[in-house]
Amino acid sequence: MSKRELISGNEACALGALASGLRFFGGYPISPSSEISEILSSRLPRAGGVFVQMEDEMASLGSVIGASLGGLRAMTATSGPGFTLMQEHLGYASLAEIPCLVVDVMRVGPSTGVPTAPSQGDVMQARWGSHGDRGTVALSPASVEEVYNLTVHAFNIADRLRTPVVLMFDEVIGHMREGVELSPPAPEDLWGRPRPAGAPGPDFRAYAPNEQGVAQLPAFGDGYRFHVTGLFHDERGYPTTNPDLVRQALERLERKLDPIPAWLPPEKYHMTDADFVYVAYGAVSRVAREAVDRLREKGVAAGLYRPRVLWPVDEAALRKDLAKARTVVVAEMNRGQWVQVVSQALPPAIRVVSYGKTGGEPVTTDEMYGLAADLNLRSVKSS
Amino acid sequence: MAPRLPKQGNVVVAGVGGQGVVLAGNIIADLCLGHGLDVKKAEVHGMSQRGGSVSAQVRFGPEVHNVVVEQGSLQYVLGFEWAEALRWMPLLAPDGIVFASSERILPPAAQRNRVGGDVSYPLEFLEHPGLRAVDAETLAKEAGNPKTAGVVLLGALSTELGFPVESWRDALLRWVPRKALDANLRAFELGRAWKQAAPPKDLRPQRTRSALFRLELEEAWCKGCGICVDVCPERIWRLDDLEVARAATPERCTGCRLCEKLCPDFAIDVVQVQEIDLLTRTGGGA
Amino acid sequence: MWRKEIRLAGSGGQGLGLAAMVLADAALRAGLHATIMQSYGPEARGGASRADVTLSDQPIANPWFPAPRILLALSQKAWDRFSPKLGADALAIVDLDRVQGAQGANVWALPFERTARAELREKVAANMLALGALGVVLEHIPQEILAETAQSRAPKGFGQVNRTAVARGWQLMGDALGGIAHVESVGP
Amino acid sequence: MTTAKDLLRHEMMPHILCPGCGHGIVMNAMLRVLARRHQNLDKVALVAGIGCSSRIVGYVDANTLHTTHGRALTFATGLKLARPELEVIVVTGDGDGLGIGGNHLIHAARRNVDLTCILFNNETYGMTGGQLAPTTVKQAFTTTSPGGNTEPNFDAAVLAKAAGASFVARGQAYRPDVLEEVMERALDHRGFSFVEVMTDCTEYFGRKNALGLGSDLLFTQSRSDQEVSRDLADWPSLRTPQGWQVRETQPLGVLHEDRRPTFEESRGLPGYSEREV
Amino acid sequence: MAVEISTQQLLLGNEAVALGALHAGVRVATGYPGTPSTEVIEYLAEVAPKDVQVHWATNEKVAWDEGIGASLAGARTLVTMKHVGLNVAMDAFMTSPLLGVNGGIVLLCADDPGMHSSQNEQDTRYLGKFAGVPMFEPSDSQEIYDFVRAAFEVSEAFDTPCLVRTTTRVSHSRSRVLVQAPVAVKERTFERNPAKYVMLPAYARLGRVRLLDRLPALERWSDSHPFTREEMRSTAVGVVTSSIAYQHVREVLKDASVLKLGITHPLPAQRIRDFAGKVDRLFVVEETDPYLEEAILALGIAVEGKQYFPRAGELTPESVRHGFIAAGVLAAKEGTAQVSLPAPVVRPPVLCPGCPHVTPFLVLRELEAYVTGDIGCYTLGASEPLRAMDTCLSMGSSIGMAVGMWKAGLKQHPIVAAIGDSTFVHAGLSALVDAVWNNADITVVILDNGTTAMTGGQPTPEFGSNVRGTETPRVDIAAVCRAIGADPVVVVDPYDVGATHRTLLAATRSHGVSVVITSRPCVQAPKKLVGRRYSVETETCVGCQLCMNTGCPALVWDLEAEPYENRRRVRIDQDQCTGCTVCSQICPQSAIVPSSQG
Repeated sequence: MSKRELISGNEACALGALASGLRFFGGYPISPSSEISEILSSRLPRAGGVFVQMEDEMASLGSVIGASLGGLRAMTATSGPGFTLMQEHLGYASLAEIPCLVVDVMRVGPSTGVPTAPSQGDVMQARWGSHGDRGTVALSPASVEEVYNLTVHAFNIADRLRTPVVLMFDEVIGHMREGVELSPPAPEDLWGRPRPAGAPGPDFRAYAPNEQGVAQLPAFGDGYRFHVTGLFHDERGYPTTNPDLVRQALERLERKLDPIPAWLPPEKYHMTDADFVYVAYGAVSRVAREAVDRLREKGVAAGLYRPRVLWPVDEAALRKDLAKARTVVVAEMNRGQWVQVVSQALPPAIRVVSYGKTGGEPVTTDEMYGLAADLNLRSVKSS
Repeated sequence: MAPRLPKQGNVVVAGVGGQGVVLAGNIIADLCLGHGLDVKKAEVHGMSQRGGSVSAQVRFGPEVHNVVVEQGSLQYVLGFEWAEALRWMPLLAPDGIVFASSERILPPAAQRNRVGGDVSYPLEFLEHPGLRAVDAETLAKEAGNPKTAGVVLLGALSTELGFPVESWRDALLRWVPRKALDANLRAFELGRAWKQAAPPKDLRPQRTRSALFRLELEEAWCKGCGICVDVCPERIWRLDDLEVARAATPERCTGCRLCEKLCPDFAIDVVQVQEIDLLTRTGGGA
Repeated sequence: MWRKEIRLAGSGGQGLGLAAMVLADAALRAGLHATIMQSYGPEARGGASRADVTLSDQPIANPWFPAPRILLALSQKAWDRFSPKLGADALAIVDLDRVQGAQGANVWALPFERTARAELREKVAANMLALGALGVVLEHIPQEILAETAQSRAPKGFGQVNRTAVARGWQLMGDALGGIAHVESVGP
Repeated sequence: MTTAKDLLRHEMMPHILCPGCGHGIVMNAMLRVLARRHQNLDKVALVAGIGCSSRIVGYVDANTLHTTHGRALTFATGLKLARPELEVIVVTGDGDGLGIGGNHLIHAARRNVDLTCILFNNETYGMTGGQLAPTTVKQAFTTTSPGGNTEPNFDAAVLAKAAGASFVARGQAYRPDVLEEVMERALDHRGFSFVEVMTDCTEYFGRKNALGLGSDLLFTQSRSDQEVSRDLADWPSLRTPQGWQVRETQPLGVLHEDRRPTFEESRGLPGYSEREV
Repeated sequence: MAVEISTQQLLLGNEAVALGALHAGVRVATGYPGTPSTEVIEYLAEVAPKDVQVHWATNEKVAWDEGIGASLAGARTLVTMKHVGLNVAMDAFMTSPLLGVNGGIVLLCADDPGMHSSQNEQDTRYLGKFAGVPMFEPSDSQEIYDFVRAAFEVSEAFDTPCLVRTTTRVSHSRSRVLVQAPVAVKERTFERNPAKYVMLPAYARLGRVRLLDRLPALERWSDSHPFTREEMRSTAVGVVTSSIAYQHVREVLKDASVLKLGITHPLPAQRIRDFAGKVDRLFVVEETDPYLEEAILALGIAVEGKQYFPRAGELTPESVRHGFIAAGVLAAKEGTAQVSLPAPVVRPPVLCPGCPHVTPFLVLRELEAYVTGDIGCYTLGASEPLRAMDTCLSMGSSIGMAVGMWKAGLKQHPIVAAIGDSTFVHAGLSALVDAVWNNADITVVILDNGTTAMTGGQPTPEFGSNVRGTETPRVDIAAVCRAIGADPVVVVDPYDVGATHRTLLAATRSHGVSVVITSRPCVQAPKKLVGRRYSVETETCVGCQLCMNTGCPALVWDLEAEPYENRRRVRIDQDQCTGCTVCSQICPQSAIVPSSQG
């Protein structure tokens, strides 16, 4: 085997951020994500960046937004209770189109829950946690190596589309150490932020969208004195209550996220002829893949559909990919959250079954395998 | 009868390091020399001065050979501290005289029985015919300088050691530091007019009550942090090889409860078992 | 396929974290796959701390397991905490002096700490001795790789001590098994 | 008569705090004070946030409320105003009370609700593994200040006094009797009483700064009050001409006490007088 | 200007040494402080004119080396040390008789029978004989003065160093001295003479022969020398004696004949034979070892001695009398009525109130460290209640012993060597190099109080002044330790209990040789220091006695106050307290506060 090192998910996340040119981290201690801030507290200053421990999670995301407005690639890392406190500022970053990365290492909730046990219970909160209709981006890695790679992609997406991106993985991925060989991104693979079109001056429009629908905001202090607010605003960034402008801005902010699913297509494993499909993401997809192998040995046409982008969802692509399946089992470490996306997207003909495991213990291969064996599967409704 | 001019004899000045014993010895030696007598003086220096017993032996006469005084031939003892005066009594001649200051300096070694709380220090001892208790401390304060207690005792000695008063004063003039001269002279006079001090208070007041304590440990709660081991004034607690606290010498417990209060795990209880009567050593239940 | 779920348990400060890293790293060097799940937070304090190591010749999907196939217990608290969950066919290695009341067919009590203190003058090297004993039972990691990894990952000044400790632990277990008898692999 | 041990939930013991943790000593002192004041803790409520110090309320046989991180004072204010006859004690740590909970601390002090807030200051976030805290002294090493802390730290007592707390005191784990006396007076005080207790974290902060284990920390904690350090500073030193720099000193005991109308009094809320002291 | 000493004044034995040397024209005097020899150099520094070089050396070997150097360069030289100090200088002392001298050189070595202030009571007379040098044994201040003057003459006459051996009783007693006019010494300077002064084996063999040839001449000189005095009285009993023993014999056996030996090497063999012939029964009375007895037996003369007189401790008039009673020479004394007397109070010396050595020992006790101690005030750290020292052998051996313990594999607790600053400079430096060279896992605590406190506070190299108080360059101990390679080297304030605790803890946990220097001036010497005094708030004190574990003599039980729960409360004796604040930091009740009137 080549030169592999024993690295944990949290460590890979910090290294991925550094490799992506992270220059600011504002965070607050919370299990099980503390290792990310601890590693960055020593490595980030050495890379010429700034590490600060803020007084709480709201302050942390606030400082990240401020740093990003200053032109730096900025991130924070937290877990359930902290992620809840960050919702208001996530909404702010979406509306004000300020790129940043929020890492959520999910633990058993709600409330204090079990701080050291894994879960995938924050998926719907990522989508609907902040008030109002707003598009959201959430990525889900399933291995230590993928945590590293998706961290790089997350920054790219955030910068190109000027949007907050949430990278979500559970405590097991965060704390497990695997033998991995991380390959740092080449400079050309790091996407920059869209540069402002016009020169500074009275008729400069900070929030004039480019053809991808993204506002080309400069950084504060680059000579473009401009206004940023959480109020709906016109192209110059000044507050507006005009319903048409509000509607247009809302749709633009939603539409600009459309290309994301295509940038990070889902992993389709043995899907070509599969009629029995597991849909799973994060740690659960690992045991699902093992179950598919064992089912294939038994001659069952099983397959695994692993989304890497939880939000936004390309429903058409989802429908096309799962068209041939007769039974779709959505396995998650929560009481069934992403399964609602799948059942809403698929025609009633396809039976969608939700397998939600809670309690803080990860799903095991035997459980997944046992599910398939019980062929008269429970229908989705009765769960 | 007026004391005769002494022809030969010996004096021991005794006290605790730092009380001016060597200086007093020099004054007496100087006195004898002044009267044409041969004098030899033995002193103690070095480690013993660090709060330990100190003595100066002065032997005078027409021709003096030995420096140390033989048992049973010691004529005068000048004790700057009560216990130190008593230390030299075994060497006393049958008609020997001891001038002992009633001041007591309690050595740390005398305060070790912390459960009983009694002090290993000799009772006042007045039966011996030659023992003269002098309240030098008070007289020195009267003279205006507490440091002159030694000269008070010299004054008292001068009533027995029959050198003329003027020669005592000349010796004082030569040896006492300039700035404290008049206080010392006053002290000398007060010393000459010494009266038998009131029997000193018994240093070991009868403490009637004391208590015995039992140390209980909630073994399952002890995490072996070792705080009780380090904080106990009597060093009673020890950690066994499974890192659990054990009371090695529970009988030495004085009940101060520091271990109980500083145990982070509520594992220790100090239970008063018995209130014993020190005098009769009998005990009533707690 | 070969897969072994191992739990290294003891009290804080016995160097179990390091032992897990050495074991997993040695497995990687021997061409196997390895994962580690280290306990932390309140459980790691107050006595029982543990590191779960999974070794396999295939990629490992789930690094977590409810109960280990092999339990290495270096303290009484750890044994009391984790031995009840052992399966019937599980195997346990414990420190003879630090753990009392560990009986059973496939339970080996070896004097790791006593040997470490007496022969290597370093009580803390007991963890490497235990690793050597574990190596015998695993049969998939050559002793040289385990010893070499133990030396390379040792803190300053402990390199040689670790290497000798692994060899000595290997020998202790070998003697206990009556020469290197073949240990039939436990479980699927 | 009731002892501290009687007030424990024995079925929950031993508690999860690390061996030699100062918090255990402070809890010990607190329960001894409560044991002297009450037969049982029916009329006592312990409200705590998140962190090592906040976990101790779970082991006390009283009305105990383990709230969210930094927010204990908000819950306690509601509980106190609803049931004024209860003796409400808020247990918080330096991270929980001055970090995420700082805002609520200054408002509770300003309102002068009749609460007693005991802040366990061990200069670090212990529960999550020894990170930097608002009270960590300069140059101290923590897992998020590997190069040594550069940020200035709060003086919690001064902060609480400035925010309007009508009773401010500081105790030390190493001096349990002084601590008990200070807690007793805090509980007797009508209005917001704030007690900062210097305690220590053996597992993380103690280890990272080579301060040693349980008892070593206690002795190093025996920082004396001002007089002793002023004496030490102006003593002749042998080698260092500038003498020994005065060690940072924390005055101990009751630092501030004045009588201001409590929030309940100013609102004329009923039931205030039932609270027997 | 020489001080005219009137016959009226009593001279301390050591002062007589200084005066004898001064009047013999001494130009260089050195030594190392050591009871009972210390006062010689101090008195000489006071009375000798400025052109006489008087200063301490860092240890006895260096002192003797300086002495020989000065002598070869033509100066009459005096070197002083105590008995165990001569052990340190033996290497140089044994070979120096082979070089011979130029200016006369006299070694004053003071033994300490009874160990008033020493770790053994070895009999240095054997070393005089062993080195083959003339040895004088004065018995009082007058003889000291005369013998020292004579020793310089003998040294130049016979081209050999001379040894004057005293004991505590002689050095530390005062008696009258008749002085003679100082002698005018002819100027000498250094003449190169490698054959005589370079001890290559070839030359050394010649030196050896010179030494052996010198002995018969010396014996003839000794036999005829007036310092040996024969006092014939009743011939029933004859006593050969020397030093202080002579004084005891004169008091106990008033009418016995006495042969008082002033020179005990080479022994006046003929005079002894003649004396033995004149008496019926011959005794030897001497302290500690049977040096004279063996020599006399070797001359084939029947003699009785140590079967009657004790070998251990000092001779006293009582032990000499008992000896002669046992030997049947004296009738048993009639029993004097023994009045029942109270047992004497145990009053061992203790560290002074405010002594900076207390806190480090408190901490070492907490760490349960194995502490190898050294010679100095801090040796008292071994006694109650500190009990924080496991071994103490000789000057500077603490570090070497610590390395030895580490090599033997001692592992349970940290190994710590405790050594004073003066002792460190005396013999600790080379030991520290050895420790670093062996990369031993030990900690060396240097208790730096800026003085040689135990012997009365003589200045030390790092204090920056010499015996006459003139400014000298300062030695920075911390820099020296770092240069030697110890790591870490930390200086800490022993009055700060917390800091001392932390520093010692970190040091004992680091690998390799670490050095912790506790730096506070001695409160007694060279000058008395007193800060603001502290006192106990009686009503706050709960009598836990934790403060009394410091062993501070100022902390005493308050015998008047009402006990707290049957435990004595504590009081601070305001006369003794020096305000070091250590007890106040330790008190868990904050009951010890600055005295109001402070």
